[in-house]
Amino acid sequence: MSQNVLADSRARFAALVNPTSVVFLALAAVILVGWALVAVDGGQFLTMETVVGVQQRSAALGIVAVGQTLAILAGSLDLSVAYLISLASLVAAVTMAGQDSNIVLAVGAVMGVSALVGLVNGLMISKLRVHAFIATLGVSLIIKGILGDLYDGPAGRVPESFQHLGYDRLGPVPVSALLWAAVALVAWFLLRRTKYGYRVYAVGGDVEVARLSGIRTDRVIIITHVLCSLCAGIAGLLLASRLGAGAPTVGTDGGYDLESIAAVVLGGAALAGGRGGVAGTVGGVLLLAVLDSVFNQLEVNSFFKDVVRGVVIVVAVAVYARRTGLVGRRRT
Amino acid sequence: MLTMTGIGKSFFGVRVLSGVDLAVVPGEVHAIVGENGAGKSTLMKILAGVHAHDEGTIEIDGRRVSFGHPLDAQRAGVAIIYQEFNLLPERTVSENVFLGREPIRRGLVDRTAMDTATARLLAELGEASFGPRRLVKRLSVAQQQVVEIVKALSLDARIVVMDEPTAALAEHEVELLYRLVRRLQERGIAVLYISHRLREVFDLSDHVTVIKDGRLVTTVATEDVTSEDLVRLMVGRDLNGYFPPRSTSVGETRLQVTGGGNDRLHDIDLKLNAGEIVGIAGLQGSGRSELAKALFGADPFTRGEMTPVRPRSVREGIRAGVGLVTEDRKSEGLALRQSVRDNALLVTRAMGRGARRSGVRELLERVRLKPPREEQEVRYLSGGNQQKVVLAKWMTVAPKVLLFDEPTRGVDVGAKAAIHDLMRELAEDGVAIMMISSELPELIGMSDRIVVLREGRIAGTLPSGSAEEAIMSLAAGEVSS
Amino acid sequence: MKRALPILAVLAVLLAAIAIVNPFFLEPAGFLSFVRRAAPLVILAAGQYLVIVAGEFDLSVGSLVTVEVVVAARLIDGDEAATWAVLALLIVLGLFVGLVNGAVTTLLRVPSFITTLGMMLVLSGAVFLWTGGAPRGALSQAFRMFGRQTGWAVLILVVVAVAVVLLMRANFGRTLIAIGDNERAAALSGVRVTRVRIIAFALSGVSAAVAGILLGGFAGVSAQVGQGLEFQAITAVVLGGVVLGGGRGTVIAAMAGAFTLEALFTLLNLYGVSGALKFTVQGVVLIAAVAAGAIRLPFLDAPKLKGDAHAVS
Amino acid sequence: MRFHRPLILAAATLTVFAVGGCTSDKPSTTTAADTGADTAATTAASTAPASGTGEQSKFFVQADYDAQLAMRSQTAEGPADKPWEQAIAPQMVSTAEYKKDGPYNLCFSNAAVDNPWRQVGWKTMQAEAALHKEISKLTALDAEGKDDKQISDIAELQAKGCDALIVSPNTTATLTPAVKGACGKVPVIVFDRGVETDCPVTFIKPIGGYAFGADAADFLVEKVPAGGKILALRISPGVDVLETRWSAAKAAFDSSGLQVVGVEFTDGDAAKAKGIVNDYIQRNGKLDGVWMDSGATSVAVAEAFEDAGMPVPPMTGEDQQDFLRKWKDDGLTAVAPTYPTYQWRTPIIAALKILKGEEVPKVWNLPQPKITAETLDRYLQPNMPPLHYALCGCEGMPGFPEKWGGKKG
Repeated sequence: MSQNVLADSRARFAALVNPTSVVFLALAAVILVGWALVAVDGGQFLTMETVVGVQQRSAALGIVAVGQTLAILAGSLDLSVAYLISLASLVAAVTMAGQDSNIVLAVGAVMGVSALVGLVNGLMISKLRVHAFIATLGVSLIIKGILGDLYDGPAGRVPESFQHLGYDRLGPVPVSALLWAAVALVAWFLLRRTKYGYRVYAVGGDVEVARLSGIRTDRVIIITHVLCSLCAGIAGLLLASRLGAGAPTVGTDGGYDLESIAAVVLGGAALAGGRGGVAGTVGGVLLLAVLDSVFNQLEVNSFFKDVVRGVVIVVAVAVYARRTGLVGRRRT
Repeated sequence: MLTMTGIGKSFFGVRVLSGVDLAVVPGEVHAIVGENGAGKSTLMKILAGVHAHDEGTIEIDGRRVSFGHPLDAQRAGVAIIYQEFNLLPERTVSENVFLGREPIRRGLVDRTAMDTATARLLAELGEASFGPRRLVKRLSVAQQQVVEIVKALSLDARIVVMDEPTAALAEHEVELLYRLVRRLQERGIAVLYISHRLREVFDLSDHVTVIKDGRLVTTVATEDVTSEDLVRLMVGRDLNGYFPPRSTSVGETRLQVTGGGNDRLHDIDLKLNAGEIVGIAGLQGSGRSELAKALFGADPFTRGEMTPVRPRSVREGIRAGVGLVTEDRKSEGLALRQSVRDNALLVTRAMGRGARRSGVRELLERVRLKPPREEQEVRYLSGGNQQKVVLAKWMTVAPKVLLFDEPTRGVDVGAKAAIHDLMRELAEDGVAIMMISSELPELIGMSDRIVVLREGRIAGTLPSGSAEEAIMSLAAGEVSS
Repeated sequence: MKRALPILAVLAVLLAAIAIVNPFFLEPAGFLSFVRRAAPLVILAAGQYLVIVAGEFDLSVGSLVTVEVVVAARLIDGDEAATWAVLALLIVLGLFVGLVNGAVTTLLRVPSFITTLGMMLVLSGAVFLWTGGAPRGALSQAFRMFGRQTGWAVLILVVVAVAVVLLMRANFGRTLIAIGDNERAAALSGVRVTRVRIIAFALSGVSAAVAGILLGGFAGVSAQVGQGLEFQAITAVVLGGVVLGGGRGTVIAAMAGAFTLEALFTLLNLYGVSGALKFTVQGVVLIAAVAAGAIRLPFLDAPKLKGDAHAVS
Repeated sequence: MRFHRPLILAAATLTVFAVGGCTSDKPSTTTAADTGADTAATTAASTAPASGTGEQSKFFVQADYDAQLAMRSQTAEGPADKPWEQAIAPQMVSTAEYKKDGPYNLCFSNAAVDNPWRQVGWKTMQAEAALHKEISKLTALDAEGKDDKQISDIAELQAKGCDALIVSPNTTATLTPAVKGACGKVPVIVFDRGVETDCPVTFIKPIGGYAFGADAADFLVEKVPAGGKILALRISPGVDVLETRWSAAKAAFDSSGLQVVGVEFTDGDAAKAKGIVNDYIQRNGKLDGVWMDSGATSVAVAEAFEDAGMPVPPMTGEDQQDFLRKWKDDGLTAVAPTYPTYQWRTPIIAALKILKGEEVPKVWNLPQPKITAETLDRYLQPNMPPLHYALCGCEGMPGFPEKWGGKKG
């Protein structure tokens, strides 16, 4: 009996120190410290504009990172998202050509192109057995070449009505953040409530166990990459709306490939797959965005920012590795 | 309800099972016993749909079935619980239980139903120490086993196969398992219980089937036999194998441990002498491999005295002249994609000693590797040849003590003899040898004395030429008396 | 050596194709100038190979190259006398960065992808934090010599290539591959897994230092000298048939992969493939090479089953 | 990026844009100038006989081209020793509505500080702000080269109580909505690159890319004998401010007797530039001139000739010290058009003028000198770092030269 209570409280403690909680605790800490620092600096941290700014800044990365979460949970990863975002923004803006009437067509086209890229990624990884790193690196090179060949600078034009997506807000919540929230919710829902989600964890956790349980692992990988690419496509749409046009460098300038992976890992997902979730990723993205915002407020130069960001990512993963190591030791 | 008739199976022309019959009725616990390599696991894997059988028929409830995939067996109501659990550590208990067949309600996974069903099953099994939402990685091995059993129940399995379920359990956890098995029995589920431990067989089973060398020996009601009978049935055979002659002279003590212990071992007193082959017997989970790893320094002793040194690491062990031929060649012994030469030189290189490439060929001839192609990748070699490469690897550093863990498992007859000869040769050259084997004839044929382990302790030491029965009863623990 | 054959064949074909368009390529000067141009990538590929064959990644080499060049310029600041001391310091710097990568990866158990990604951010941030955003100072003539003079560059390449080939044949190299193939077996054979891995990272850092010295010497100070080199190096290694995940592939093939990549660039230039489309070609070639390797594997693996069968009973 | 340079908004086309720009139906790939190109000038230049220069850039706008080339010979108004306060052909606008009392909080949304040109400029701007006591604060946000971040930055700055907002846009088209959004709330000053709206109070820029490209090309046309082989090296395609440089050069080469043997992209990478020149020397035996759209790789190009054991032919560069030093030391035949970093001083000056209610030019065209053999010595500063830009206009500022990385004396 007492053993039970002990085990239970231990489980509760374990839940508290699981990576998702850690990242949100860290987020709270950063907000607190940021608030203090900015206050000392003579400014105000939690103003409407900063709150909106944090959301605006993190929306695109957040959407990509949600897709990346799926890929990483399934034991894969996607380096092609950055170029795909650029491609999506161009497809969107060029198809819209400034006309309201083309919006539906453009969104459809972006989704189509993204799904195709995801399909190619997924097929190469599952059927051709190409390492995800190489497959998606190769695809990103291919897209890079096509982009460079077709477009030499911003192109297309997004109609005013579509720009509401990027600029409007409801109170303190920008529409872009709502879009991110929607994407995150859908992904969360997929992972928690559908068979597909359970399969993603199984495939990423242990392919053999998944296969023995009758899961068609190849199919899971392919669907996951399609979804991941769709997220990148949505981010491309959002950026097109923000920028008013498509830009061939918007994805790479934003560093969405490596940064989205960093955000996912920061959120406590295991790079090897099978552990993590959308909530952690959202926390990871917000953490990066709030850090950014604090630095912005303090006008810290961007090089220092990079140093801090690099250290934060590595330290976070080292902490998670320690924790899971302690718990997992018994198994080995 | 389950009838297997005349089951036969060959792998690449090697016959591992022939003419095995097995009949199981609902609600019975049916033990299957036999030595390692007798064919129990193969039989179970056929039943689980992992392997297809070549001969014979399987009938469930009078209908003939044929399993091409584990899922087929699952659907037919057969669940198998392996020694290595098929669980996802990062997922909850109920998610594991329903993996791949989550209940769906209005298109969505019905978590509540999953959790309730799991909780119900846990309760039925009398398991209260954890709930359906606990992550599997936070469970003990025994608790994980419960999860596997719950999984089997949730499959509505009518036949549950347990492969050495107590191997990884502590004493008090075994009691729990007994309870679980009886609950299954009460539900009318047939349990196929594979075990070496005779005590469990007598505690639990209604019938015992004995398999030896891939053939059915007999099936009897448990109450009609004694443990001595069973041991005789399992091992009773002619010692027809060829073993090299024993050595006559025993040299100085190469390694001595007094009161050695760690997590898994207690009060180990052991002496290994030059020129002598000491056999180690014991059931799975008795601490045989642990003993070897402790002597070697891989999982060191934390208590006790040891001469010349008590190694705290592999490198200390190697420096003290100890070598370990591991039980699992593929995961622990060899770098499979590297050449024979690179594997043979691995230890010398690791220890930073001058690796003489020129000497490799000679060495390979000495271990009788055929053909001695140094460039060949090890993964293309047969099991016997792979084992010879592992041996060569150790011979490069001229060890004073060599520990063999199941040296001839998965090795064909010819290579087996060659390895035996080599072991004896090494002993003659003054190496102290310890050999762990589940194959009693091998132990008896090779060893100058046999140390029997039980539950991490030395249960006794027997002289060379002891009977298999004596070893088995020491290893399994007395039951009937 | 045998396993390096496919990539060597591809390389030969590409070189022949270049020679057809540009006969000057066949003259020693023309060929050596190609070798000189390829040298930094080949050296980086050799370093990256050491890490990949042990089952890891090093994404930090690109920014490390930039750091090396920028640090060299600031410290030398045009002073010829400072050259040698700074050169030594650069090597130590590369070694140190590699050691940190290795230590964090092995001792703190952070996946190397993340470790070196973080290092990439830290390095590129730190160096410009130090120099105030843009490179300052100037390289000395003596420093420039190594990258500018074909003779020196080729000599350094040859020395590095010979050294790394010898290294891979020595105890270190063989144990390194064994770790990548089967870490547990290596550890139970007495291999100091952690130490060997850390050394591999350290050597990758040193290779970035040498590549930085060559690149800085070749073209002078620039803030973007190392941009994207990490992916190019990984691409080169993979083109050479080295498998991500470790344990397979030779360093000769990895270096040949780097030459092949450089030859591919040259060829695409010569044939006037549009600047952008050459990335597409590169992507296709990369995937095709790896897919071809992967598809062939089942046949190669076939005999392995036999071994398994024994263990089944 | 180095090529974040002003959009070319010639005064002539500006008015056209103001009328029809925002409602343009066509995808406006480039700039306001494109809308202005209703004047149908786009095709004029591309009909010229090609001499290996390929098609004329779609960014080419004849009217802007003509205007910029004309501006080269116009005299700027303003103090002679302070080119950053001068303006060519200014059309003054009233700023009385923005007049307010100090002290002032100025805000700056910077596209990036990721290259030497922007580094020098940013330091100069900070130094300029420090000169004025009435500026209490200069709040700057660095967009790190990300359009999306700059859009957020501009929004965020509006909450910081800025009295004036200075914007150096990362890209032209994409920052337009954000700038438009800010215009209503605070006086906006745009410099370097432009935006597709005339809502900013003033837009500050040197003459522009056409003038840059033409200066360099004219020099080669003059120095290289007819029939000579020219290699054109560009950083990357599709960047409007760089496209204008090349299209002006193309126009010059097309009407000359020179043969352009190749137009290549270097990505601003010295090693790559060197390799390309090397390839061309091998293929053509020699080159008679090298045109470049920026100076980042000039030294590497000169070295490529040296390494091949050949004299360096007439070539072009920019006002970076490493090139000027090379030029001087090796006696090159060269010219260095500039895109002066002193333009970073002007926005601060303009902001103060606006806040004090003084008139400012609607489009503030700064003079854009070129360095020639005669003026080389004036710009060569041996104590400055190699990547320092000579035309920073910062020599007289406090903290010079150390703050800019130079050595005293």
